[in-house]
Amino acid sequence: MLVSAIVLLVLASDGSYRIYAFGNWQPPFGIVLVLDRLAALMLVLTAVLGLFCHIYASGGADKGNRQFHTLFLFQLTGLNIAFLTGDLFNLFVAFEVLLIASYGLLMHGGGTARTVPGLHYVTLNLVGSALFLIGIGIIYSVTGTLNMADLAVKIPQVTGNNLNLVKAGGMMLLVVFGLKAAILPLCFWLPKAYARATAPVAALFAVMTKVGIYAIVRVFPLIFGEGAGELANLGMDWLFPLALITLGMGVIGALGADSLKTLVAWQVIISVGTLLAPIALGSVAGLSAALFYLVSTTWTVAGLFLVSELVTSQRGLAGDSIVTAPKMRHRTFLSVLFLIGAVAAGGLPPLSGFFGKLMILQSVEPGVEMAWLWGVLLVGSFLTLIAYSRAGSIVFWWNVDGHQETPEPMNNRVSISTGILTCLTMLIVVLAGPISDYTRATAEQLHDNRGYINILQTPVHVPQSPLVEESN
Amino acid sequence: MSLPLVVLLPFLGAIAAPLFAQGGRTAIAIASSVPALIALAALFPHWSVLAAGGTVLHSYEWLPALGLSFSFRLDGLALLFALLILVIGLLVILYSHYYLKAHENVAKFYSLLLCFKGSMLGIVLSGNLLLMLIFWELTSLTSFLLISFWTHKQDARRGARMALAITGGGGLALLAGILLIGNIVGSFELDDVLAAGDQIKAHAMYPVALTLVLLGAFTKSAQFPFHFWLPHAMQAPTPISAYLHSATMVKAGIFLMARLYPALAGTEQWFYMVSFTGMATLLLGAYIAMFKHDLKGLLAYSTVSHLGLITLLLGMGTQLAAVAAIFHVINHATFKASLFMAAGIIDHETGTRDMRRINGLWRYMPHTATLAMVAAASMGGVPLLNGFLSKEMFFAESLQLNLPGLWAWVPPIIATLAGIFAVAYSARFIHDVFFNGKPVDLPKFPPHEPPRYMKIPVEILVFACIMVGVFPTISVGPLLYSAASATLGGNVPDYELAVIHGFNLPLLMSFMAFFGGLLMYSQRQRFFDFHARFKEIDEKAVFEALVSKFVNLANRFTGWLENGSLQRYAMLLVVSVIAVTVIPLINNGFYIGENGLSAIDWPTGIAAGVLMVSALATAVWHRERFYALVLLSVVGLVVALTFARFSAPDLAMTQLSVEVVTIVLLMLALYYMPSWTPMESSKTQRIRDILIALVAGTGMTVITLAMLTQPFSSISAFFLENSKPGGGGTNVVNVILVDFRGFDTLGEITVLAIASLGIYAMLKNTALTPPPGDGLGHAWTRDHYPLMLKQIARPMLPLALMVSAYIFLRGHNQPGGGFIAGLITSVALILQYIASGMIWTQDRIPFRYHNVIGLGLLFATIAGAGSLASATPS
Amino acid sequence: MFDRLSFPQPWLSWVLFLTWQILSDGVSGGSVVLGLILAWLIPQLTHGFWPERPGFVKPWRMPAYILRVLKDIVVASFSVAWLILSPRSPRPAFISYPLKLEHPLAISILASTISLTPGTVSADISDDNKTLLIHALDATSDQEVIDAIHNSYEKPLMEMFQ
Amino acid sequence: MELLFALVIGALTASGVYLLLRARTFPVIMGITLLSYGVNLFLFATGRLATGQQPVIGTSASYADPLPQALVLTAIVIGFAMTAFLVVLSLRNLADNENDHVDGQREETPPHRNKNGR
Amino acid sequence: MITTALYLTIGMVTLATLLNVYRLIKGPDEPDRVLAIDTLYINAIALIILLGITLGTRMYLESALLIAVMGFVSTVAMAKYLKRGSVIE
Amino acid sequence: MSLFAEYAISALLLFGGGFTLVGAIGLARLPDFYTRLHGPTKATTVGVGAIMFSSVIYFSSVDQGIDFSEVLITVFLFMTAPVSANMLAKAAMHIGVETVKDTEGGPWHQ
Ligand code: NA
Ligand code: NA
Repeated sequence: MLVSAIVLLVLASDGSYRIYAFGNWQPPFGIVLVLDRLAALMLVLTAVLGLFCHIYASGGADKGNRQFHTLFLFQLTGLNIAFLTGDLFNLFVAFEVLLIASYGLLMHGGGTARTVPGLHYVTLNLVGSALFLIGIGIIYSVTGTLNMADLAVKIPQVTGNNLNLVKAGGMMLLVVFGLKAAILPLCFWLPKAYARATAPVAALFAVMTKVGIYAIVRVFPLIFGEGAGELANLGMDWLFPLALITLGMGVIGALGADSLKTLVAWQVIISVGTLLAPIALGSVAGLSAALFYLVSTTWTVAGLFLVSELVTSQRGLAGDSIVTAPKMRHRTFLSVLFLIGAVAAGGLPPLSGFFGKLMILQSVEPGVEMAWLWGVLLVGSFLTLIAYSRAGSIVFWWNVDGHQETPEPMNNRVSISTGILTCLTMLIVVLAGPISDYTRATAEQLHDNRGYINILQTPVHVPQSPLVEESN
Repeated sequence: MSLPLVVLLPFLGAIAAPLFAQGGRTAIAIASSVPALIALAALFPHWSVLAAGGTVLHSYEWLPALGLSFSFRLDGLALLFALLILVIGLLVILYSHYYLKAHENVAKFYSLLLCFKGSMLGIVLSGNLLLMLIFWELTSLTSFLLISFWTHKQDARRGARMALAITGGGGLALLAGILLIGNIVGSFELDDVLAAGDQIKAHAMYPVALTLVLLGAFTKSAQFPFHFWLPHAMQAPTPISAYLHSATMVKAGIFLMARLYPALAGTEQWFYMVSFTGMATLLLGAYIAMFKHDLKGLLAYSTVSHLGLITLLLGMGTQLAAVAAIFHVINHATFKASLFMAAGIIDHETGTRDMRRINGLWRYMPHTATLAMVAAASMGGVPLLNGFLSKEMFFAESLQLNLPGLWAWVPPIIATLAGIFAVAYSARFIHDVFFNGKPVDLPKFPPHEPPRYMKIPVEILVFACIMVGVFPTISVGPLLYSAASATLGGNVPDYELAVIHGFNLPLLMSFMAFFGGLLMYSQRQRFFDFHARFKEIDEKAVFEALVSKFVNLANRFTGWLENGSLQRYAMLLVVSVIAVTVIPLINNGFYIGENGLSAIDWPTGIAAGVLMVSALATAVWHRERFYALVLLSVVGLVVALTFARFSAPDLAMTQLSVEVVTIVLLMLALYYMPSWTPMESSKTQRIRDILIALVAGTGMTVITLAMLTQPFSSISAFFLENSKPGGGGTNVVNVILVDFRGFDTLGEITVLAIASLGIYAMLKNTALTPPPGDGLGHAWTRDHYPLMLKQIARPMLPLALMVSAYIFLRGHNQPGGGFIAGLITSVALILQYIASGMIWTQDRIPFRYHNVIGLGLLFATIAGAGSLASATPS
Repeated sequence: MFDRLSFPQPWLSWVLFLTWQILSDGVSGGSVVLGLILAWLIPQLTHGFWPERPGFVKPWRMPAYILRVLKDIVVASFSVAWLILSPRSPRPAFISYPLKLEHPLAISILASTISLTPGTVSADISDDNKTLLIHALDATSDQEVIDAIHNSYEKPLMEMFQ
Repeated sequence: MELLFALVIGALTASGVYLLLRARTFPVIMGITLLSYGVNLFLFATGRLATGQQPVIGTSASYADPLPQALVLTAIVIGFAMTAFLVVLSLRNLADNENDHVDGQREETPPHRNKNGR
Repeated sequence: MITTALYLTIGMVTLATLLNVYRLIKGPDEPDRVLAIDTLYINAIALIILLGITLGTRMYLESALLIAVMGFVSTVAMAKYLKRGSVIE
Repeated sequence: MSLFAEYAISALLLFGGGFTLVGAIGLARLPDFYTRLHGPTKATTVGVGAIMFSSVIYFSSVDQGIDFSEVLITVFLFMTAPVSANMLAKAAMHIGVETVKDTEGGPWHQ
């Protein structure tokens, strides 16, 4: 799957749109899959993540449940469909596929700790799905179409009282995507659910909030972009302050975390706020910066989840709690990985998180927004730094006397996958130039929706190879 | 290429060092020295260019969009610092070789040390501000790891964290400052920035940028009020302290101010912020240093004080002051490094650093004592030593500040006062350690001279102190000139490096300081007594307490918001939706579109009434669960009728089947659950929820009404036209499902399949205890399988299968289809289960399921299989 | 699992075939073929669920019985209607009916008949299949009801099944 | 008719939301079911209300919008799968916490219903 | 004539539906409620058939059939729940 | 459509509607659960059956030949109504639903 995703990335990097029309029905009538730069980027991001999480899982986390791998692959399938589809309702279906798979994965491994967060997660997402349908319904009831390109054509033509309806519908979609992305005040389901999930699942879930962000980035610039007349930039005035508050909340949560996984779970929320703030400002630079940071943070957070799990497995009763305990096994290896992850996540040089934040900081035009964004982001980084240094030094360095009841040593699959995933941040630094060029081009492509609209004119054809592959 | 190489080499060395771990300590030490030697060799050829006042620039593009490039730039200032870093670095490595104990992780030590060195070199050699910032933060990070090298010591961990927080945090401010400067100048290249000084200073954002940059510099250079991290960083192994606090880490802030001097200095803001901070730091550090009983503590506060001195000099804004500052950087680095090393030797040999216990070491280690006394004398500003020269320049400059009126007296007085303190603590270092009676209760006794080679670095440094003190022009003249020229942008004032400038006011101040200091030291007990009246604050403990207070607060705050209550989360979700839609909906109002309302026929009206009443009744009587379930099934039934009423037979059928299966599933669940919901919410909460629900309901009503009465056209005309010719069926809904939008259906089936898998997986670990009787206290009836039901259930299955086949086969042209067919089969099977039980039924179907509720899975599978079968023909 | 071309329950197959013809829009070649296939296939699948043959001895008496019941249903519906609509409150009774029938299917049919015909509902059948509990809406005397049921329905059923 | 339909959807939504905000799994599931009924009706109504115009070619002069119907079908099926999962999850919650509180609080099990307790 | 009869019949059935709902809400016991909903299902069949006649289409017959099947199963399940708690055991 | 058919259809409709209503009235006003059981089991079933027959005749007389699907539904209803009633009665007896005062005899204890 990684290979095919990379092939698609290469295909998409020329800036063209490739479509696959199911049943060869001309859009907007049939469902189309649309491959553009953004879709390809998300596919590669997910494929890489999926690969390493899967290797990790095959190192023992998949035990006791034959369904694990199936659910895992279905989850990836859902993600891939979500990234490729060019149809609003099909996006809903893709969301459902990946959600139901995630429900199953979340509950994987049993144990009572997961039940309640799982229940909350499922319930809230069911309400989210209901909202999604209402939003789609409203938009369909005004425009009479579901194809996103067609919507981009039709939304600017909405007039009169229908404007109110579309506004309400669009805002509902924003809430749904915000729920998936875990933006405040819709983020509280996340920390416990992620912190208690099995590590490879939590790591894979690092991309789940990004689906919400993806959906915002996909739908809003396209449909409610600059050209949408009265509906232009719908909801973005809400999004910006909320993103900053989310960022702040994430930082507070991270600071107050009592276990590594909780810390990382709040890091997910920090990333969400960090990502959405520049997105809400709507500039090409902001979007580009956010996409760059998105790649970095997704892999980093996933790596940190895996590291935390390894720490749990090597630390006996103390698990990943931020308390003092007897010395763990493989301390050097794990502490180095944690250090790398923390530096990348905290946005310190020289790892990729820093470059993402740098791009975000640079993307804002001078003004009130700049003051807010800089202030919150930098103060947030400072507090995150304290949180990570505190957690790391207690967990890895503060050892009490005593004997660790010889835990099982790590196996190679687990340690190698964790290591590589965590160190991907270095690869991003090395490739920072090409990646930022790519995200820049992606942001430009997203900003100018004429290309996307053109797929309506593209005559459908049968592509040489199928676009979706469901194997890893 | 050579400049990047200089920076890169230590990092390569850091990677290589652990590889030499096999070869023993010596191998690592040698391997670690190689990068510095090569780097020195690489810098050497550039001297001719620099001596002529030029700069060397090696630049490579990296991230042009960010303004970030691999620019390395060498000028006098950079060279001066690079030399300090490299030479003292080499000495530290040599020293460390003897300092570190056998069991310690030498590889890690050298590796980190080299990383740190590389980062420092990066700072001084960067030709791009962003690049410099990267190295800047790297020094924070690597110094954090170095300070906490002895991770088992709590003080080391805490000191390191505090250092990281202060310097790393300052780095973030610096980042903001640099970005602002970059915004103003339009480039982050040092050459551009230095050339744009006037533009920067004229810009409205200059005060902000200046403040941010200075925050970075002050935190790094331990200026008041951020000075407190530095003494606690003394928890590091002594070679590290020697390195960090003489030549490198803390000098980075000084370097930054000197580096950006042409761009930022020369304004009133600069003057007041920098010089006053420096002055405060100078005095405070010197004062506290006197009272430190810890040898390294004394040195640390003395470092703080000297850093304040340099800062003050830079802040004065005169060119001569800047030269003096640069000069003092060199001098301080040499004497402080040697003093730290001496302190390390003493610590090493006596096992303690407490000056109350260490006395009279002259008798045990005269060689070391001589070296330390010379260095300390330099620190105290004794003539013929380098410390004296720069201090004289400082005294001279303090007299040159043109402050109005009585204020003109302030700088010289403070300078003299600081001088007095400096002499006092230097005297203490000499007298209290090497004389002053006999040692008290030393952990190691008697102390010896250290290994021969451990003294070499100290000797070299002390030699440098003397050389500079006696022959300043020859020894550092050209280097200082070059550095000063780089700092001042080429405008070097006339100055003279001489041992004695004649009898003048500065010399008088020096005398006052010298004798005042000695006097103060002789009366030290009074001062100690005076000082003891104030409670000493352990900044580390305060910082730690502050952090844990914050952590607790954050934890409590998080717990208060994220309180684990689904009710709250769901409420937030609903309220969010209401909040973001309320404005458009109020604008919309109770709007009826141009299509207007159509007439109501009263059966529909009554059905709608029934639906509304049942829905509301479900909510009202939800606590009686079975009753609510019955009401819910009425709602489901009427919804199905509604679909039928408004031309959707397929939907009606699907809704019916799904509804019954859902109700059966809910009843299965209800068996295990309490049959009655306790009253848990408070009245306020219920009223709140009712209000929220009403608002949500009203919102949906308003939306639906507006939507239904608006004219509309959709893409569906295409489906109606192409269903038969293109999709081959007359039931357009089903053709859409399996053809036009077949991919949705595939996804839908996938959802069903995954749900089955998930349910199955979940049930495997679920142990439910069936209750013994119903909620009224009745035991369950013994009558499991009533006769009549059993009899009717038998023929029902074949009939249902046939109806399924019928509904399935006609789906493409008439209402029906795979999913409904599947559900009918499922329902017929449910009937078998109800009538005859699990075991009986399971014996007769080819699948096996282990648990009661696994049936849900079975139904889903059958339904999914049904719709899959109907979807594939497309 | 499939016995080739055998019809384990010919009765069922017939019923299925006929039902299919009713469901399909008119009798045609296609519907006959499909009906045959289903009439063969479905009993094969459901054989396990319904292994015992309905123990009819004289099945041809069934239509007459059904017609009689239908007539009773229609006629007696009026009396129930009257009972429901009249202001007089009824005098309900629980009556234990001693069963002569033994075959479970026969008992079921009897119980169903009783429920469909006016004034009576089969409330329960005893565990030993010997007694039927009948609820009568408006009973004058227990014995009258028991006799009426026995003569009108149980006797014909006994002839059919024994 | 439109107003009536709108009111029906409003009533379903209001009841669903109220139940959603309860503290036990069972009412929450019922609330979600009601909500999804409302949503399905709403989605269905986006094609506007039509009487006797079932979208089967040849049975009528004009046809109701078939697309929302197809969407609702998909939504019903997906909703069913989700509800089934939620039901089983709530049972799991019950088994784990001996209590059907949505937050898994280990409190005493609710008193059994009595005739006067309603 | 048929039209008039149809209207009258629809009226009667609708009224019957209301009476069913009355019993459903009133109870007082669970079996009463289940009985009411069972009757409601049967009335729904009548309504669907009448709708079909009114619209002149047989499109809804299958819906009626399904209501019959589903109504029966749900009634039986509910009754079994009241007796045994576990619908399927 | 023949006049006979019209009469038949109308009569059946009214008959069916009437009985459905009567069944519902019985359900609403009879005094205890066991008596209420009678209305739906018989009257309603008969009523709906009649409506089905009118539908059969109606569609047979307007167009496309004879279609007995409604008959299937009716047969199904007649088969299942007694079983439903039986199950409900058993449930009521189990729960101990009270009978009206002057009931002769009593329910079995389950
Ligand atoms: Na579907
Ligand atoms: Na029934």
